[in-house]
Amino acid sequence: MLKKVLIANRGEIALRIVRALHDLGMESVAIYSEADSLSRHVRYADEAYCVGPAEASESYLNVARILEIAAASGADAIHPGYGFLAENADFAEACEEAGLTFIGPSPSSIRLLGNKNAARSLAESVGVPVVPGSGPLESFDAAPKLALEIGYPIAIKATAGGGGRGIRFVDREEDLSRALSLAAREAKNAFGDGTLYLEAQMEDVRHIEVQIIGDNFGNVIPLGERECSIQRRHQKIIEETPSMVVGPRLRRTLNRAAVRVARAAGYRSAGTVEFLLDEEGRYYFLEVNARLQVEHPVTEMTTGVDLVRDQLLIGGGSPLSYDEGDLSPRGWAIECRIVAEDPANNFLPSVGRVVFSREPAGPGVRVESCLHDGLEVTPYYDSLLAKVTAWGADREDARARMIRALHEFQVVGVATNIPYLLEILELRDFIDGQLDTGFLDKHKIVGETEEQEQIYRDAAAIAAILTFAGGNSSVTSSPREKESRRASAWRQKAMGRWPKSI
Amino acid sequence: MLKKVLIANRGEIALRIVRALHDLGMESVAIYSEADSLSRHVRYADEAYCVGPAEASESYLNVARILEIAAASGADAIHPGYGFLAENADFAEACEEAGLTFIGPSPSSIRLLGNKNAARSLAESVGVPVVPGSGPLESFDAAPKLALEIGYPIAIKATAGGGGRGIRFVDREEDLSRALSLAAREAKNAFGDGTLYLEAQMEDVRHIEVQIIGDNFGNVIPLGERECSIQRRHQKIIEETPSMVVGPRLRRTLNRAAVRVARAAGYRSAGTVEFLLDEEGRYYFLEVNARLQVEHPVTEMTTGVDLVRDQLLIGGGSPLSYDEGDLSPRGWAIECRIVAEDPANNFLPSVGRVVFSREPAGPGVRVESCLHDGLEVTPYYDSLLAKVTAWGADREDARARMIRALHEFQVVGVATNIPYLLEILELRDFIDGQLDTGFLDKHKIVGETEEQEQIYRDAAAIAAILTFAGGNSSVTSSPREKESRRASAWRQKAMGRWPKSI
Amino acid sequence: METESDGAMAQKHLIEIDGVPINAELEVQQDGDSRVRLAPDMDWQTVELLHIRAGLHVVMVDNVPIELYIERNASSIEVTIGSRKYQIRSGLTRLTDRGSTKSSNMVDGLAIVRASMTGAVLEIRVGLGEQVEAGEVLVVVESMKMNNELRAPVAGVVKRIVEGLDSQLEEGEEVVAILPTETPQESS
Amino acid sequence: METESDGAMAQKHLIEIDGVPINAELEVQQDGDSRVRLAPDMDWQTVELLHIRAGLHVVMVDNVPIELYIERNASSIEVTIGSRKYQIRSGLTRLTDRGSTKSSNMVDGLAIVRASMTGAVLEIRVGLGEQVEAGEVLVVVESMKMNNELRAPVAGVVKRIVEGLDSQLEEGEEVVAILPTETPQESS
Repeated sequence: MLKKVLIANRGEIALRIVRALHDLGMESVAIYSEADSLSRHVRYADEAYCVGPAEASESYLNVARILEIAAASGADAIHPGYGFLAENADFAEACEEAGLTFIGPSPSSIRLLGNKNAARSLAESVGVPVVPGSGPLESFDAAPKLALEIGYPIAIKATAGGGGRGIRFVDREEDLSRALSLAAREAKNAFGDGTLYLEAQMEDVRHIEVQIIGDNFGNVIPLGERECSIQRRHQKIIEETPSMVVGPRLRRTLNRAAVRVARAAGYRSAGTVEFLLDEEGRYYFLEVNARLQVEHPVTEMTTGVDLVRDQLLIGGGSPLSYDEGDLSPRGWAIECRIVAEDPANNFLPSVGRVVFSREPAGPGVRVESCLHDGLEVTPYYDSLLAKVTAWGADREDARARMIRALHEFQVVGVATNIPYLLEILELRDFIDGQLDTGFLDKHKIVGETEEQEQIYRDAAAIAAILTFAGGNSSVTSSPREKESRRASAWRQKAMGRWPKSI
Repeated sequence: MLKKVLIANRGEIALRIVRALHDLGMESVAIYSEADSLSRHVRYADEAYCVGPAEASESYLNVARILEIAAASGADAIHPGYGFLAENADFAEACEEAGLTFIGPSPSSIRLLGNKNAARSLAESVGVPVVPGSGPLESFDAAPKLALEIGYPIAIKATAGGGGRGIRFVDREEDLSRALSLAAREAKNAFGDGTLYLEAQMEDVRHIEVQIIGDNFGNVIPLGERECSIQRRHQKIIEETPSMVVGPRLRRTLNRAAVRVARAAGYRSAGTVEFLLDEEGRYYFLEVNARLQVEHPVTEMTTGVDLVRDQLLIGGGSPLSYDEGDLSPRGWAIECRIVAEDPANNFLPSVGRVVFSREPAGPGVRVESCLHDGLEVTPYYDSLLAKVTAWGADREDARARMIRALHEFQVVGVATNIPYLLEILELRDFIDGQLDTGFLDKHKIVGETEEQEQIYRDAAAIAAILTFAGGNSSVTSSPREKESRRASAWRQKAMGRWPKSI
Repeated sequence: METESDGAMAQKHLIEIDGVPINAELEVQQDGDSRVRLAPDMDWQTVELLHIRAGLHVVMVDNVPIELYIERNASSIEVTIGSRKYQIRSGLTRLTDRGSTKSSNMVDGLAIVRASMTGAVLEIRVGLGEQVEAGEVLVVVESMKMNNELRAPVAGVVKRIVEGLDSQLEEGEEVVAILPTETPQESS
Repeated sequence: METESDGAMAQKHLIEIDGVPINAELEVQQDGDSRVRLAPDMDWQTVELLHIRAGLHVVMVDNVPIELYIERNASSIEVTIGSRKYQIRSGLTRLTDRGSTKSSNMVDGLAIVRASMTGAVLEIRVGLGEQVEAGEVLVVVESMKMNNELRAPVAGVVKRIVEGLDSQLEEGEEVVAILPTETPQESS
């Protein structure tokens, strides 16, 4: 059993981990960059240490400093969250060398699965079909022939990439060579390794992934699938479980395939095996995310499992406390990612100060958020502000609750993608579950209805007029003044005021 | 299917109902007294009408005015929430006469069950044991003899009472006659009916109740028990489901007893059948609450059912969409009621302005709340500010999450019972589930530990010193100034500041 | 940072927290960090006060973050931590007489029972001129649907009493006046 | 309340919302209720503005509550409803030239491409003196882990371009200057 865990992350996931630690009675150690000193993950933690300047490379990626804080605070483990150091095998190794438990897979599993070519081979070796593609390109000369064999359109991927990063698409042979040069330079810059491989760019496919969890005793169990086909530029923005197209037989097949790959990688802790699913129901291994995922709450809402809690217990040496047969998922869960990007302005990241925010709540709604009034959204980190998960007895209930929740969600000061999410949730094809990874390219997201827009515009005008006329206390007044004034007016008129319009 | 529903209530339950309406795509009409114009239930609703002055009798109990608003707004139904008009058969009847659906049982069921003597007879008639007691007292002359037969200590109850109101306890025969006179006057004042009856005051018993729901087609199903033994002056403050002492066999027995009583009363909509359970496992019918209950979320968290949603669907003429066999409750749920009462000051109601509040969130935590910054807590209504429900895989998980959630909950400006709740949750007997209705009388709730108190006191002193020294910008500074100052200091010292204490 | 003074100047702060005086020192280091010790014989603690938004702050004490809410009044500040509230004054103010509020309940030889909150009179249990015992319930006031019993602080005779059921009481308003039968003492 | 004027005096309000002028009237009734009509030919609506806390308000329009956030600037106010934001000016201000921001991107005959946000230069796709087509990607800027492509507004020759990968850009900073090959037109 761990006693004190350092969280090498920030934002909503750091807060999520603080909460799991408190639920387990473990102490939490937060780290924060100089840009994050007011963050909620800092305030909710038991201890908090400044890890460095705002730039991630000098703070949340500063391995030496993080290990120093871990030692000084007396932490016995480090949870990396997702992003930053979560899939960095060297970091996991450095933790172990420093006598700290790394909450995640072993360094060798991370290293193996971090090489996307090696992961593909691993999947093939245990009989799991992979997306058609090449091995690592040793030179670009062989590429045109390999590409023709696979068939255009084709995706150029970085062996060290993953999670949708470092991908280029090529439709025609004449674009291949230039794209390869650019991709190699990008991969070298981004991942320190310019090795590339080719993969078929599959169209009309769904992104289906399987959550798995394993312990140190050889137990690996699947927790069912998530459908994450709603992606914008290869970034998931809406995820759900179960998938409308995965029946019991396919679920069993995918679950078994995921467990075979995980076992072959000697996997422990929480992880995700990603697949593409075509219209004929054929599935293709894509990659393994050797970490917790942003969309983990949908699985938690339907299964009742707490994946972060289980990661911490497994990290402390406990065996998994449940088996696949103990799980009986219930209902449907949908997650939306709330990001500081402006859909009305080509999704430009919006930086600035959140002057007011209010999160949704109530039955069936769960929010993971780092928002607070006064939050400065900076350009240093990614744009994820919050995640909303809605649970319902069926998909339509979950969708209705999500729409209600997003209408309750208010963020003033920076633009968010909430209106964009609301529009997606109302699209006929979304309602029908007609999803694929090209969904957002195929569907024009129209603006708000003119009617709603006009109501809002009029309300803004009226509020402005009343504000400009503000000195007049009978126009804007505190409730207390109002109350006494009203009470007497009420009694005068016996039955009270009655607006003309009704 | 209903289209538009007026909510004849306020506070967190009104907001709960607004949310259920939005989840179902129905329109919501809020009413508010002049004291409540800024309330969240007003702001979240689609329409809102001022119903009258602050006094409940002129606003939330003003039947004529409420029906007028319902007609004017075009509502087709009224949801009464709990309290106020929820168990008022005349109101339910007036709704029906006005062509409005009353979301709740029929007027005749409400009337029958509202007479606590009639309800006792009904239970007996279907073979459900009742708490030993008398029928309605026709004169006080017979009371001493009846009391002796039942045995002291004895409770004097009002036939028209219920929900813990209007009860007097008598230990000795010599106190009986004076207590009867006072009780009769109180009952007459409070309920308009001075009829009394006697009941054994059972000690070392648990309060166990069964949630039921019925439709207009004769279906009545039980949703399992709730344990509500933690009561302060007969008001529940902590509720949970399941109960540690209710096994499958007893659950079946209680479920069946509850359904028999409900059927005999021609019950529809959500309701609760209350029992006392003694140490030998014998159960005794207490009364039926013919309405939604404050503690309904614990049942929702374990069963996945949305009771308010189902009330609305049943009110719209739909049959129940599930059967008893479809329910498979999962895990454990505990609810705490957050009230504006000051435990450090003999639980005096605390009125005033909430200058800052922050509600807990995260995995397994659900909050129903009417809190907002700027809320004026007035003495006009009851003191319930919010309800926190924590779900966990087992009781201990739920309890740990509740403790975490209550520590996250901040209310500045009015005192609440949060510290009191936290202390109860940490008591050995609570942890062991050694509960009975006298729990809070038997357990001394000690204050916070001196150690914690000293840490807080020192922190307050330090904050004050830094505030008094405030002109000095290096003592209190905005994060932006701080950041640049820090960054340079950091670079100067190469490895950054390092506090001496670690 | 290893030496205690390090050339930085310390400010002396005499404050009073809930009436208890504290002799503290504040030192601003050359690197901008601040240190506080709350008594001459206590350890220095590295501290920082961060402003989040109106009222809401975090104080960091040796890397332990404590969220608090600060309200300034005319003569003092009020710090709320969780559900605890502290009144803090600055400077050489004297302890106020803590008995004063209590003794003001004796007026002209009568023990005055006041409403402890706003509410309505639900029940009047004694009459004018009646003899009451110390601790006996005199009047029941309803506020927020809860009944609150006002009890006699001393044994004595009821000299004045509020009239009319359901009448509204303001906080601090006189409800009953009792002429003590013996020399009044501070009841516990 | 049944008649339209009822003796109450109406105030005229000429406001501008996102540049669109509105001729509104505000009338305060004798019973204290206020009514607004947003154009002479529109219906009167009963309105009320309630202050909740700094910035946060509810406007009630014929019993429909709409929550909004009001921020005052020097010359205008900004109203946020949900995720929509409105800029509103009071008085007889003229419409500003809506093309001005756009045309200011032409300086000394060069089309200037500016950084639309703070970020770092990730990729420079063209060189000084190169011919580019309208719509071609010139530079890729990374901000918040997202790549944003800056494209040529017109066809022409690159006359100036930002130097150095990873260099930091401020919002509005010049990144590329292009000499158009033909008479520049407002590109869509």
